[in-house]
Amino acid sequence: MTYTRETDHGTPAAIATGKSVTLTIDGQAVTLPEGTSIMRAASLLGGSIPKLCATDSVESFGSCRLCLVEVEGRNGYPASCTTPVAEGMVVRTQTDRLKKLRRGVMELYISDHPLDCLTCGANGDCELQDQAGAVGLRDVRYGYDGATNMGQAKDQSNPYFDFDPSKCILCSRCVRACDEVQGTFALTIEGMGFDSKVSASQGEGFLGSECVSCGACVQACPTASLIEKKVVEVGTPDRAVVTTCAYCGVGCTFRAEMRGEELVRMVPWKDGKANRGHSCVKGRFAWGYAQHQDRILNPMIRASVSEPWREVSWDEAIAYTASEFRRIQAKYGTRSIGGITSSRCTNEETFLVQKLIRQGFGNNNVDTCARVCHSPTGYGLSQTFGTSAGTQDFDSVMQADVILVIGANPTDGHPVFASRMKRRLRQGAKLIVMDPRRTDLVKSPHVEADHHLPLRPGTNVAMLTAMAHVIVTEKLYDEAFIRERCDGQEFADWADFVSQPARSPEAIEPLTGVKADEVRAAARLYATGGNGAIYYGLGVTEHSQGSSTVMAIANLAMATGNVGREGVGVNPLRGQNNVQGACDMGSFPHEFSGYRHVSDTATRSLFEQAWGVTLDAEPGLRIPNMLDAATDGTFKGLFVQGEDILQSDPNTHHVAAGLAAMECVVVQDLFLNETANYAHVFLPGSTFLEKDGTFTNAERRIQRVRKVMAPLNGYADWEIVQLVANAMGLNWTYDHPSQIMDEIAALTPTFAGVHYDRLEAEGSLQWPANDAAPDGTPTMHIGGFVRGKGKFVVTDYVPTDEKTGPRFPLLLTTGRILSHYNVGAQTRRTANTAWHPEDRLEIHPSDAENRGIKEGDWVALKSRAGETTLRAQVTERVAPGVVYTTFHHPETQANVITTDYSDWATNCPEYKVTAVQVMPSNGPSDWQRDYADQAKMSRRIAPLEAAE
Amino acid sequence: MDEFIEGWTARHGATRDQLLPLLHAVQEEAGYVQDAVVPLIARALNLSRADVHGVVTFYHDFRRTPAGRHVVKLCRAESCQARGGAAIEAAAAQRLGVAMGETRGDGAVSLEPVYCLGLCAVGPNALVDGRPMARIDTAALDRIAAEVAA
Amino acid sequence: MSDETEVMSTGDRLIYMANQIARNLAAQGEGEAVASTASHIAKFWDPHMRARIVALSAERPDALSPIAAQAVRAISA
Amino acid sequence: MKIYVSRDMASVALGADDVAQAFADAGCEVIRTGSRGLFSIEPLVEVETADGRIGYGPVGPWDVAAVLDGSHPNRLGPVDQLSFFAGQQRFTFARCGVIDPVSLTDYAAKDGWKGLDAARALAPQAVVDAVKASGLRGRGGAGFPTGIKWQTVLDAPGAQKYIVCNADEGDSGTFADRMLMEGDPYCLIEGMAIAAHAVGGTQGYIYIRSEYPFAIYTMRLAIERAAHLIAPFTLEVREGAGAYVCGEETALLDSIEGKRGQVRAKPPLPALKGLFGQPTVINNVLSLAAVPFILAEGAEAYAAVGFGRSRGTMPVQLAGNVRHGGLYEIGFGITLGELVNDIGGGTANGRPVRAVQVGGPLGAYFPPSMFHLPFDYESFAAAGGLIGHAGITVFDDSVDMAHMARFAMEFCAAESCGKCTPCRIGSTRGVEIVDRIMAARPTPPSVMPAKAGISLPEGGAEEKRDPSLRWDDGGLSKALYSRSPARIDTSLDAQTTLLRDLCDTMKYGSLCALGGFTPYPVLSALDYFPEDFGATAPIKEAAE
Repeated sequence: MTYTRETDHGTPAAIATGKSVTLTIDGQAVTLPEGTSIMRAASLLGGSIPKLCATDSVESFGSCRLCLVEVEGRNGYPASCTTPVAEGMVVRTQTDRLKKLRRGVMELYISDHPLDCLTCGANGDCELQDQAGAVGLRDVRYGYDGATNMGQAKDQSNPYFDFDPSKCILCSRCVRACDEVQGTFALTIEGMGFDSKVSASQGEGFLGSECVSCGACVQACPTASLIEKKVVEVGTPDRAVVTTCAYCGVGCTFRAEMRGEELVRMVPWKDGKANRGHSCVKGRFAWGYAQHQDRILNPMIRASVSEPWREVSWDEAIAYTASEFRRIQAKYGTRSIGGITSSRCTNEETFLVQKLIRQGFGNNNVDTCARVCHSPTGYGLSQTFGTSAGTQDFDSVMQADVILVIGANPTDGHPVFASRMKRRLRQGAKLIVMDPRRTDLVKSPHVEADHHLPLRPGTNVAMLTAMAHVIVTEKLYDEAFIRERCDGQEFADWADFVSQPARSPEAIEPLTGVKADEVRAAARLYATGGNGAIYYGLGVTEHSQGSSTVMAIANLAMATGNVGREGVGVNPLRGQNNVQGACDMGSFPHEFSGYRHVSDTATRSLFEQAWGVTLDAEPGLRIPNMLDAATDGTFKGLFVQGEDILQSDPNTHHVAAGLAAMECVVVQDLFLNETANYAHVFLPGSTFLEKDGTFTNAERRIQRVRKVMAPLNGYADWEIVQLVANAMGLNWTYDHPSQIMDEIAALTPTFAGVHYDRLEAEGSLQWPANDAAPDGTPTMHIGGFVRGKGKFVVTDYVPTDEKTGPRFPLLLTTGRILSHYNVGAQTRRTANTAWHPEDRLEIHPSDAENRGIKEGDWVALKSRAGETTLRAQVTERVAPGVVYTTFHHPETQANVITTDYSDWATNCPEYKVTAVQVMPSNGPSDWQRDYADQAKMSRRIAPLEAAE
Repeated sequence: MDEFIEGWTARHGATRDQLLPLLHAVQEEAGYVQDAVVPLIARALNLSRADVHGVVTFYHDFRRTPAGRHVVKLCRAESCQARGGAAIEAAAAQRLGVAMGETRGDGAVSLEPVYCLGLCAVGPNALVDGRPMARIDTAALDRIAAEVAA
Repeated sequence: MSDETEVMSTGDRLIYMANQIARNLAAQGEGEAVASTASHIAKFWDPHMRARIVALSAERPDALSPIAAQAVRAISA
Repeated sequence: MKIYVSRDMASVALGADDVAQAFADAGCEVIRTGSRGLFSIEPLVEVETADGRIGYGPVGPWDVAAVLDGSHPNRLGPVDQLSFFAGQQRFTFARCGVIDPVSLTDYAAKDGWKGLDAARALAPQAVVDAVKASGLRGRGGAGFPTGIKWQTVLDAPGAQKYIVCNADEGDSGTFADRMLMEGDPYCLIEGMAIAAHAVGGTQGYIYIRSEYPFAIYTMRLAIERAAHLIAPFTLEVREGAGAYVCGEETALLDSIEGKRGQVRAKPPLPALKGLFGQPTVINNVLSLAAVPFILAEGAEAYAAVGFGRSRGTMPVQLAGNVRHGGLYEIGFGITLGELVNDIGGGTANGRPVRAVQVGGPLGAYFPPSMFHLPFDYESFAAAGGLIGHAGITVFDDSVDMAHMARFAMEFCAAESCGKCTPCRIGSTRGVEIVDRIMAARPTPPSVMPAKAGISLPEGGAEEKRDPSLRWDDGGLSKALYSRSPARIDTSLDAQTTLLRDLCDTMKYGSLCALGGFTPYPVLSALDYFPEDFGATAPIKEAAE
């Protein structure tokens, strides 16, 4: 299959105005939307006008002057990229006069360009090379002894790409990509005239500059000036496979560009409906973990966790797993074992794991890591709207007038979506940020929130109810919408509740620490500023009142009529690539796929007929309950796929105690993770590059993951689950994930229309996709809520039990950073450590000062649950009294600090509020040392005895 | 310098269109726009360091290194050339001991090109420390050299 | 719950969970709150946990808040 | 005794301050005015007498007594009766040199604000119609009908509309904008206020180049004093920063917006999406300063003067090696020869005139054989040149036209914004080509003293180049065959043909007039003065 580059029409599609014009280009008539450039028109007709500074991911610029055309009745030679089509225009693009001009421009370009095509990294993949051929340049009469920009030093500071100014043609596509597509404005042109030069920040190396390494400039660069190191190393790709990124919930689609079996580069796919041709450092560059030497490729087992691992064959490991689970069930009862699905595996794999547990184990003891991030979203939105997912698609943000971001840091957690949000903000949309920290959205180059509400951690419900107070008491609510779409009585009750003086902004000011008039102004802006769109993250859900906060958000949206059309909605920014899918597939202990409760007889009998077993009608155990049951001795076996609960779940001591009490823990993952320290069976897993399947992103978009290389461990993850299932006598006969999706579609109404051939044709589908919505549902709740009438739920502020006191005077909240993902298992095994090698504790200058702490000092972080040490970062990003850290690096084990308090409805842990004390320290805590020793001990793999 | 910028933006506002006026003010205050000041300006106007660096390096007026104690801006444009400007330029470089576009070793004087001061009927002209001088001849150069030496 | 105890026992956690659910639904008024707390526990707790909370409410009658206690009585009938 | 001395930057450069101080020390009441606009008689002193103001010039500080008792040999009598002034039609520059520039009473006494009052009495559309009827065209150089531009802005929807004055007058040989801003600032302010009323403009900016410190000071002072008269329209001066390219209207807008002064692509036209993306009137100082007269005296009075489609007066600036350098406001149609010889008086040093450049560094060079040309947009365009900002720079017979062609490329290289390829790279290559021609031409004519051209602007090519790329004569040059110097034809014919090809690429490929018009001086020098380029007979390229 030859490597075909995606067609580049040179300029973006025109903004639709409904009008179209008809013109002729080189004698061919064509009718196109008003505002389309002549260049794009010619390209759509299959013609080819030479271009170098034009690319359709950024606005036209008109600098290279290669694309000049003749237009009848207009003197001169306008650039086709910056000239829109007009009614009756007659354009000629291939006259001799134009050929002479184009050759003249190209002769100037090549008079200042190295002639080392044969040894250049971009040989065969360079637009300058192509255009020089296309215009027929045969000589450079200017000679090469004049002034030149060649011979400048290369900047190789970025771990993933090089910058060679000598090969730069000053087309500014990189600068414009950084400004328009990414919105970081890290690049500029330094100087003027002949000496102009692309410069990162103040002419420094890319790595130390403001660059966030999203790769947009490398993608936009027409020559070898900005080029991936891997391309220089192994050569240009020869084939491309479209797949979906396995990092965050944005669900960017990429072209995995291969050279034989070797992945050369991941380039964002222009037709990807979630990322529209953009990427971030993780998806674009940090895929090296797939071939990292830490990957375990052979199954291993051991009788006890104190012994070293013993490598065994697949058959032996699978048989051992099945027999152990059967043994434990026989000894301790059917409900004594369970399993955890992964939010990073595919929908098909997650479905099979919960099927293994329900059909194979015969109980509902299945949970997923969504428990610890967006389970409150599932509960809250299903209570109010009737479905457990976000209401919009990502494109919808481009129609928003007021954007309200609560407890989310998209520029770090969902960077590609944040870029689109920043583009909308630059177009004039207003922004309100509710977050204890001064995140980049509060203020960073070209972005400034109109209102920042720096509330104390844990007081979300008080703040949102106060906003509701303003909206109701000042009659800013959308009466018509409420009357038509919601339950009038419930609204009345809710309205009375929120209008009481105790819930006014003034009353809650002491609690939240935010000035009342700021809250009033923000509420008025959201209610009256046009399309109001709410985006929220784990800062909302990871609280003891997570579910109440989600419902309070839903209340605000319903009260102001901001649901059921483009540009509005309630949008959870879900953390992982398939956390939405994991929930959809029935990973929760109380429901089957499609959010139908296990006690619902009709649904259960549907599954019983399909699977030929009677199913347990009682909800199973959640992860914290499994661990409790384990310490009580009634839960002895656990199957964990693609999850590291020891590092990601709170209260590490509690998790460790639970795991230690079990007799058979089976871990299926890429690497020996922290949970594997307590495992008895390790089944090596496969990466998203090594298997087919689908992921569902945060906008309910189901997208294909396609195998680009053979799995190093021999099996795709779904094949491994099938092996275990068949070893337990379940007789599954899948030979391709499409069959699993067919089964899902047959059993799940909202997925009824989802089949691989449809996904191949449409590129992606947003569920519900069934007869009622054959082409999927970009925007939900149009005309009416899934549950019928929107339900207003009274949400009263109940302060968390996690209180600061003399022993623990500060509040810790946690989060993520751009360069790392979740527990860092993947990103720590890539060059991303160049940006964030260790977790740091952000502390306010005043809190640091009165503890004698300076920037970079080692500090001890202690809560009632445990203690760890890490280095301090003194910053005003956090408010006084609040400290912040990430949990990407196991050495710090930040979760030894987090407590066992959790959301009242879903037990989603309260990561965001932990009372702590911070004191100077001189190095790792004792616990950290013991933990490191234990981890080292348990990772030993016995050397294979000489083959008998 | 941080307080200066804060005081200035408090009086004039911090929108992006204030960048050139602020750069003029910073150069007026400190004599030149030091690389270390660029981040402060960027933060004050909520721009990226790249934005500010691109503007500082684009315009001839903004210096990134200190100028000489005296600055002689000699006009090189056509009207002054028609009145003997080229010869005066050579003489000035020789008399002041500094090449065009450079600052003398001892930091006493910078000789800089300027393309037209709008005194095109009375050239060759120059701005000497901001003061316009017309019909410059070797005698005028001597006076300038004396001033520089003082 | 003072901030001294490190890890709650399973029993303590079940009681704490029941009280927390009741406290967060209290705003609906006592009658409503008891019904929704009961249905919540029935919907999300596994049989073993439900049996355990019923036993605990008998052993430690004052541990549960009024709403929680009524709810537990409702599910044990 | 009341005497008048100019405070114009040129007058000060010639010693006017010392003269003023000397008369003040002698107890006279000294009024500082703008310049009359004839620099051969400056420093000029005018003495208030019973029968009007009597001028003496040039004078020095030591001439106080001779001037006061009337015996000074340079007594000129009433200045406006001098032939240089009597022949002019000063519609725009009537007050310049007469009044105290920042005195509101002086201004009002000389028909000041009459135009604004007239405009405010009319509906905006009527004001636009008057400007259309006057036939006023852009005085910055483009010659676009000002009325049509205003009509577009009036019709364009926009939350806010701006009035921008392009005072970046960077052309050599032009100083009319400077003189007006320093001599009659309220005239410009009044013109902008009228424009604001005509199109619904709320905020105005005057972008003045940093090389004009006096104009910046005077305009800011005048704006402060006249603020209440033009309210609610507000005005602000913005100082340039030494970039000639910011004289191009879209680069100027980017500069005001706090960005690098790079040229924007059109469309969109600034009239529809200009400053901060809003509809914007952007005109030169002289276009706006002509408007008060049009509203005060009526469009017909303005249109009555002129030639062909060039209506009204043009303040011509005589500069360079000219005897009577200065400002001569006259209706279009006067010939180039009349301006240079009759009014300008030929060269200052008496040597014969060999060439004149019209329209600044991007204007064409004309030999005396073309002095019949009438001063009008269309005539100059037809002759392969342009009027530009109406600056005329006179050169005597010592000029080396190859050097001037080289300087045109060198100036473009020094001031290119670097955005578009033909200008960014072409200008530097142009200098290299002319250098080769000058090296290859047989006998360099008697030229000006040693060509003191510096190497390219800061950072010569050598030290930046990687030493490993030496062109040794070993195998490397064979390998880099297409790059070896031997392969380049450095003959006179080849290089001249290459220069013409480069000019063709720059003229028709460049994004703006800087790269686009640099071929005018280069090709006109090559065509009219082939002998300086080593050629024998003039090679007249068919006009493209």
